[in-house]
Amino acid sequence: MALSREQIAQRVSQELQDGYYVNLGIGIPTLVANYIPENMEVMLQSENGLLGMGQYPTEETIDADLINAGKQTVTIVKGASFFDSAESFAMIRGGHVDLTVLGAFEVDTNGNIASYMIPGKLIKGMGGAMDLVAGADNIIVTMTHASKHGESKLLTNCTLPLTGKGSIKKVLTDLAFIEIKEGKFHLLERAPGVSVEEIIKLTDGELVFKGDVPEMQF
Amino acid sequence: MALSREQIAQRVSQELQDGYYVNLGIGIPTLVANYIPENMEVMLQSENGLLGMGQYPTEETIDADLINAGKQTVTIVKGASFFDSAESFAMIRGGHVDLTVLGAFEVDTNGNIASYMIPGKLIKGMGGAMDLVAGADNIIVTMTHASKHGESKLLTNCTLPLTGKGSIKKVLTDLAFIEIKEGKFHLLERAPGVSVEEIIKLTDGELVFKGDVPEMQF
Amino acid sequence: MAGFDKIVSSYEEAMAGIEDGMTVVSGGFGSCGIPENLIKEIYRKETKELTVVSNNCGIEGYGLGLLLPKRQIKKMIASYVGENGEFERQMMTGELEVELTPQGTLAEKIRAGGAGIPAFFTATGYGTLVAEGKENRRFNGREYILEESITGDFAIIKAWKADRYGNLVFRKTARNFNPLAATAGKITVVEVEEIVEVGELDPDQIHTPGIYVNRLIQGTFEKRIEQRTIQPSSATTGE
Amino acid sequence: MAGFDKIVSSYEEAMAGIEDGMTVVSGGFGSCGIPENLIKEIYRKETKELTVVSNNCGIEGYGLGLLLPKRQIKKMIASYVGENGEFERQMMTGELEVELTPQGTLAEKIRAGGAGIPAFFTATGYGTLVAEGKENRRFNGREYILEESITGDFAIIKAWKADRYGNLVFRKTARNFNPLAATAGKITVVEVEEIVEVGELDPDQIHTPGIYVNRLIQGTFEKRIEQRTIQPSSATTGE
Repeated sequence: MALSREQIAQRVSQELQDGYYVNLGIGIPTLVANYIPENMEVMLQSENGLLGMGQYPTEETIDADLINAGKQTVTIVKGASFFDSAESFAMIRGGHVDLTVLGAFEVDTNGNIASYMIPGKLIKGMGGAMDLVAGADNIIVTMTHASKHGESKLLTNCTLPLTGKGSIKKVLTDLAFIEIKEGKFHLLERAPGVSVEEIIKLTDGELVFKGDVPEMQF
Repeated sequence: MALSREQIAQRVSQELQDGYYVNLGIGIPTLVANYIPENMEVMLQSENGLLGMGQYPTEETIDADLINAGKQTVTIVKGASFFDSAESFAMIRGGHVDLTVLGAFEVDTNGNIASYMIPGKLIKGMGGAMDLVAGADNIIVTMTHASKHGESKLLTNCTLPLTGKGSIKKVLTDLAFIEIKEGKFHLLERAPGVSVEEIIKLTDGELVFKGDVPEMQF
Repeated sequence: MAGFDKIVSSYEEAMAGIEDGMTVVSGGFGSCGIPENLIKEIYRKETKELTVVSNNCGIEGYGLGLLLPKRQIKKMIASYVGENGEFERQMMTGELEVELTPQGTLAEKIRAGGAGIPAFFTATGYGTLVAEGKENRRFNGREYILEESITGDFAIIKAWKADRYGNLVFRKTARNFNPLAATAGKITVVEVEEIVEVGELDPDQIHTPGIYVNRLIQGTFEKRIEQRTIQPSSATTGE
Repeated sequence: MAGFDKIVSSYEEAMAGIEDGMTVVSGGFGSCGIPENLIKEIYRKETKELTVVSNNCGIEGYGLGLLLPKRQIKKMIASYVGENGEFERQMMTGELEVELTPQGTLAEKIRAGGAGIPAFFTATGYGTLVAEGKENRRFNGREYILEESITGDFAIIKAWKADRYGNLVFRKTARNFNPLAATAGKITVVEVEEIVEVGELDPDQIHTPGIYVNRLIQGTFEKRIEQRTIQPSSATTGE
């Protein structure tokens, strides 16, 4: 069965390490915050100028001056800090964030990613995504493997305007965990109950794998 | 009579305006702080990271963490702020300082200035001088008009390594107040009792003037 | 003696001198930390043909969105323009020119403008539409593009506290682009929630030294919230 | 669980991994705000062939000047090297390579290094020895030169207060290059006067967020004063 949004987030959370500074994009990536392992400390960076983002506030603690990059009201954890946007992107561009998780419309076998624009249809702007994609060494892209109409989002070449070129190495879809290297998709894990054949069928770019591809463990 | 160091500082202080942010270099420029007109507020910037420098401390208030760019212990005035060196030079390079006063070994008719290095003899480094010279629109150079041996320091071409190219418009020496424009020194004022002839004699670069050159007023 | 007293007595005075065709750099991120009343004053004056530099363009009828109905903005330089129907309409019809700029590049362009850096290289946007017409260069085996800095005729800023010298302190994530924008205006105008006595702000803790500030006014603020997310409902994680 | 606890228990641990030939970026201006004890540890370890990036090179027997007698520094990148006889001697004889860099350019190079900006243009140094071998370019009618950024294998920092997450606060002009250097080290080591509980530092008032800090140690400091100027003697204006 394809993973739910929550399961995708849960699988991503297994890639966290104790002491990681992490930037979570809008959408599924945001859910990762709900699955940080108990025995682990992780600090969330929000690119509008906050390190140490906490949960949503209560009615009593809501503060218009305290939002995340998705413009949601949030709180902070102990040890958090605020800074301006130049400092925030100095962190990101300078490679100080340990892990970035973000969504995408398409990725391809060259590690290209398209995530911000559908010409003539969706032109909202890239926000901080281009900086995140260019600045981080360690990025996990979360997305559904294919559209509702069965069109693959894992391509030989992205068709939409790029967010970044050659910057993606890891993709977690509702069907598979994939590494991108040497111009190919490498199938590392499959969603429980999803066959390699199903994944191949829904992957447009060249997909390779070694031996038995393990199922994800939760 | 040639101006004393204090008189040079005093004449420079006449160029101050109420509300000016000013950077004073080491040496004679530092003395300008002693001649700020009573009816005027001026804030001193020190490029090591201080806006609002005050007087020297007393034995009781001395603080090793509070120095100026000349490494002297200082105090601050009300409304002062501290910042890092990048911010300090953002102010300077970005043209936010209203007036910069600094010393020099030589200036020339093209507005070039040499102030930091005498090859084989004095190689201490430029510190912040190159940034100050490049960043400020409004600079006054203070210096003696000639060396003790009578060699002019106002030249057609600087002979020493430059601190900045084409950046100087005003020079106040112990003999004269001079403007540099269109490739010439323009004599604006002379020190009390110093003749135009004396100034011409000690000025190597082309010096021009209009009518009676007024004496400086103190 | 005026000295360093930056306080002006009205919003009219605060925005005096703004003219059609000027460039305005504005602080704020979404609806957070925006100079609401300075924007309202531009709206009231009906200044037109503006180039506006800001991460977002507000929402309909609030923030910079106020300047859309009368088409006061000619060109918008922003990283994100979503969630504003009128904006999208004007962009689609070509009434409004939009220069989409990655958020970090935008922040750095504004900082560079204030700091006298005319241009810098960044990897952000390499190989994308953002790189079109820009120089590419390789440093240490990686490709970068050259980005030029931004300054404005006016910078409009929202801070939390200030003293009359224009020393500013920001609050939480309402800081965002404000300290950068404050450095990048030929005339920098700041509105604040509270003006304190000179000397009350800790000199070690001033976010923006008064040297960058030309005019200061105390205002009252609506502080509209765009996405009111409250725990413990897990349905409010939003997308 | 280690989490974000950056505290190490000894100076030996603090500087573990430093090797001959590495680049070290150091905070400090003159003797003010220098990581005295981290420098002492490098002296003790006798690490050699170092490239050291710092505004100054200390004075004889103190600060970075400590690393001169045993010729531990191969190359010094600094803006001002005056007032240090041994330094001048080694520079004159060619034992020590010196790259004189304007102070503001040095600050910006270090900031850029930490911020992932590989190079930027500045007017500082145009037409001087500093510009030799560098690209010139005209922007808006003015000439600029291209300067490349600096990063270090280690950054050594002196702060005032920290929490164990490595959030830092600096004091007065002891801030100087420290916050910049803190961003530019592959490994950033910080020594502080006081370590406070996590949560004690106001999140709005942290100068350096802990994300830049790898190791933290509490030390005691001599804080030598280079120019002890006291009022009201007017003879102490110094030149």
